[in-house]
Amino acid sequence: MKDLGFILASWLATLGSIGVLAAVTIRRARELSRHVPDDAKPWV
Amino acid sequence: MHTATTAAPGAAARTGTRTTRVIGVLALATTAFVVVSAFFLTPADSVQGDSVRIMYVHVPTAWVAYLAFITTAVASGFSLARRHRTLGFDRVAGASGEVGVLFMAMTLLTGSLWGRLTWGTFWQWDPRLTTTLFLFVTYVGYLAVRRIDTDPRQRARRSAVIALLAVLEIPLVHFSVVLWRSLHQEASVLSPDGDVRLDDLMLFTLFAGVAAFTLIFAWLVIHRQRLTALADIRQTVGLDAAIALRRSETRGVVK
Amino acid sequence: MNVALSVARKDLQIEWRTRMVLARVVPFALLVMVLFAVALDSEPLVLRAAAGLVWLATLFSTMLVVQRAFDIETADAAIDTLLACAVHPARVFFGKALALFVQLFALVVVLVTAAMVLYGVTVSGSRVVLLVTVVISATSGLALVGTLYGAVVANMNGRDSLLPLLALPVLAPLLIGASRATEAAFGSQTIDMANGWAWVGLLGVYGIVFGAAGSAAFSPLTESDS
Amino acid sequence: MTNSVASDTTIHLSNAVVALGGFPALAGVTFGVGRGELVALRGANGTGKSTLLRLCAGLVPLTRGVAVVAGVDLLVNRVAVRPHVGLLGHRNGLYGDLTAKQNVQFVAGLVGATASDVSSALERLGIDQRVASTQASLLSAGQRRRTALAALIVRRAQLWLLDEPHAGLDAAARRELDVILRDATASGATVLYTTHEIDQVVGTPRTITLDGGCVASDVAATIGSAP
Repeated sequence: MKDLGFILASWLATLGSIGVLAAVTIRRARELSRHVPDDAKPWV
Repeated sequence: MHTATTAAPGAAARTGTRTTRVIGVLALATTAFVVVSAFFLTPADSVQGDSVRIMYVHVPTAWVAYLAFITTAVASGFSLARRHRTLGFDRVAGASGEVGVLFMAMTLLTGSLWGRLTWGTFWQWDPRLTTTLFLFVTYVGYLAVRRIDTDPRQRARRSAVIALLAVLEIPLVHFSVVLWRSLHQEASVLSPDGDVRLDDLMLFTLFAGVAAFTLIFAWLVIHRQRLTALADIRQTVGLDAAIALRRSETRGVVK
Repeated sequence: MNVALSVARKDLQIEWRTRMVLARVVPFALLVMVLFAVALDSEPLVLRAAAGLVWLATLFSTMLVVQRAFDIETADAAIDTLLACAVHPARVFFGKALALFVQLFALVVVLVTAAMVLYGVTVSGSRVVLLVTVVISATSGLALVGTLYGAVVANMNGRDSLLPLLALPVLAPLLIGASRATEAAFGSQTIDMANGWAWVGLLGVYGIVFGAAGSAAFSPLTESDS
Repeated sequence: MTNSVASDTTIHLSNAVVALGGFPALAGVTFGVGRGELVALRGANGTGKSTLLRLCAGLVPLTRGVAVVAGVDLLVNRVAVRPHVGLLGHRNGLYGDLTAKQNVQFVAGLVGATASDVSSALERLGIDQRVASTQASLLSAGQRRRTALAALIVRRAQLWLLDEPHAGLDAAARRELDVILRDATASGATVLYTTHEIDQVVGTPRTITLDGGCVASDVAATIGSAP
């Protein structure tokens, strides 16, 4: 495949950064949830 | 870990719910299909060649980025207008702004990689690109403003104003860049967009990409909006304890 | 409107007593223009870029003047009294913008003169009318947007870096418009007078939009919570 | 606006909580002040005196509870209270680059007071020609305080909130301040000021003591004299 480097870079950067943001979000949620009782969470 | 919690035992619920899990699974499945289709199933374009495979990621990110900023603007408007639901709308606006900035960065990156392959240059001062760049910088500033205020209400008010000002700014930027470029005599690079002939599978992959990234956007915004809610609630939960502490510590000290 | 005039007069009194713009910002802007000429190192190039350089130097200077304009308000919490006395915060906004306009207008006059002396720019005949109109409309826009975003970052930590980040993207259309129109007034070959006037139209719309936005947004922005 | 609060009540607080960055500076304060009252606010450092004044001036948001000042519900619109209130905080709110007189003149211009109001206010606080024409940043702490008080007089607010107004003033100025505050209440204004006990305005009829962000005592008598 021609220009594979550019194509792969586009995909990896995009999916990778989304993955990182998702992972950070989950980690943060795990940490913050410890300090908040379940009945204070409107979505539970 | 155990000491810091005022939570009921088994406070295991985090920011996920059944809905977000469904969205997440759908997003993963759709994304998997798009990746496979983009790399292996779809053919190279007759004009663009293999670089069209960047389009399957570039177009959806751009779509989501603009969707995110529209969401931020609308939520900010509601946040200012609805006094009772200010914070709820503000959290959505903020989460959407964060996700939007990430997707816009990816739009700019994938776009410039694609441009290098197609136009032979990473950057073109064309109105759409320039406007996108300014939109990006503006929302980076928006996120910086969100980080400043510790009081949620002040944060909501100030950042909503910034978001609405951005809505005024972007058309002016776009219009002025259009006017600016139209006055220049230099030959502009012919945009090959119109020449692309997409067959059915290519078109379907593109739409699947938009769907996949919209699902990802929804998942991220819901979770991140709940993160902010958790942080705000934690402040309130802490406040009860802090009030009790402040009252009890000094009781009887006054003569 | 009395409140707006009082506020503007007060800001100009302070400038008159301290001469901060005169003694520091004007020399800074002139220095920027000299450095541009040195960096470009080519007389035809400098002449072509003259209009853009004038407005770029003005833009950077605006950041300094705006910060100063709000530092005097927050240094001793005077803005609390000011907002308490003013029933309509929009009038405070226009007052501060007016004072900023006067200071920036003086600065731009100096810089255009400097462009004539340093860069060899000439303005003649009907071009003078265009130039004056551009300077007035662009400076109004600068003053309005500067005041608006100055209020956003007033009393914040790290405001010196936040102000340019927020305000410069918003000021981009103004920079483009003012530079093109001034280029026309400077007699550039790449842009004619009619196009110059078209840009003045954009500057006018810009000023009206942000004037209205500023008067509406100034009140929620200045409610401090700490 | 609440209808339950009588119209001659200038300040009505009920279990008012003010959290500053998560810290409850006021942890549930309840009291009322009627029109024309002169009230002293006592308490050690950090008990919430200044926050209470800033709450009444509409400068900090009410986190919980009820606060109605000059007929304005602070939970609904705390900005609307500002025109009715004159606040003299820890900081004087002066422009250091202007002269004392220019500062007072500026405030006068905002509220539509006349030139004679300005000169009589300056005169009352013993600010002579030389001091009046001196740049505020070059004045002594006491002179700056007097200038700020002159500006406060010119404002003719309905509710005066003063944070340690006696601090930095000499004996003569303190006596004059006492007269000024009593005159203000006599003409219908309400005055709430914070103080350490030695600074008590002579003849203050009511003293509220704060501790731990709450009201510890509320006595209708001058501390140090017979009730």
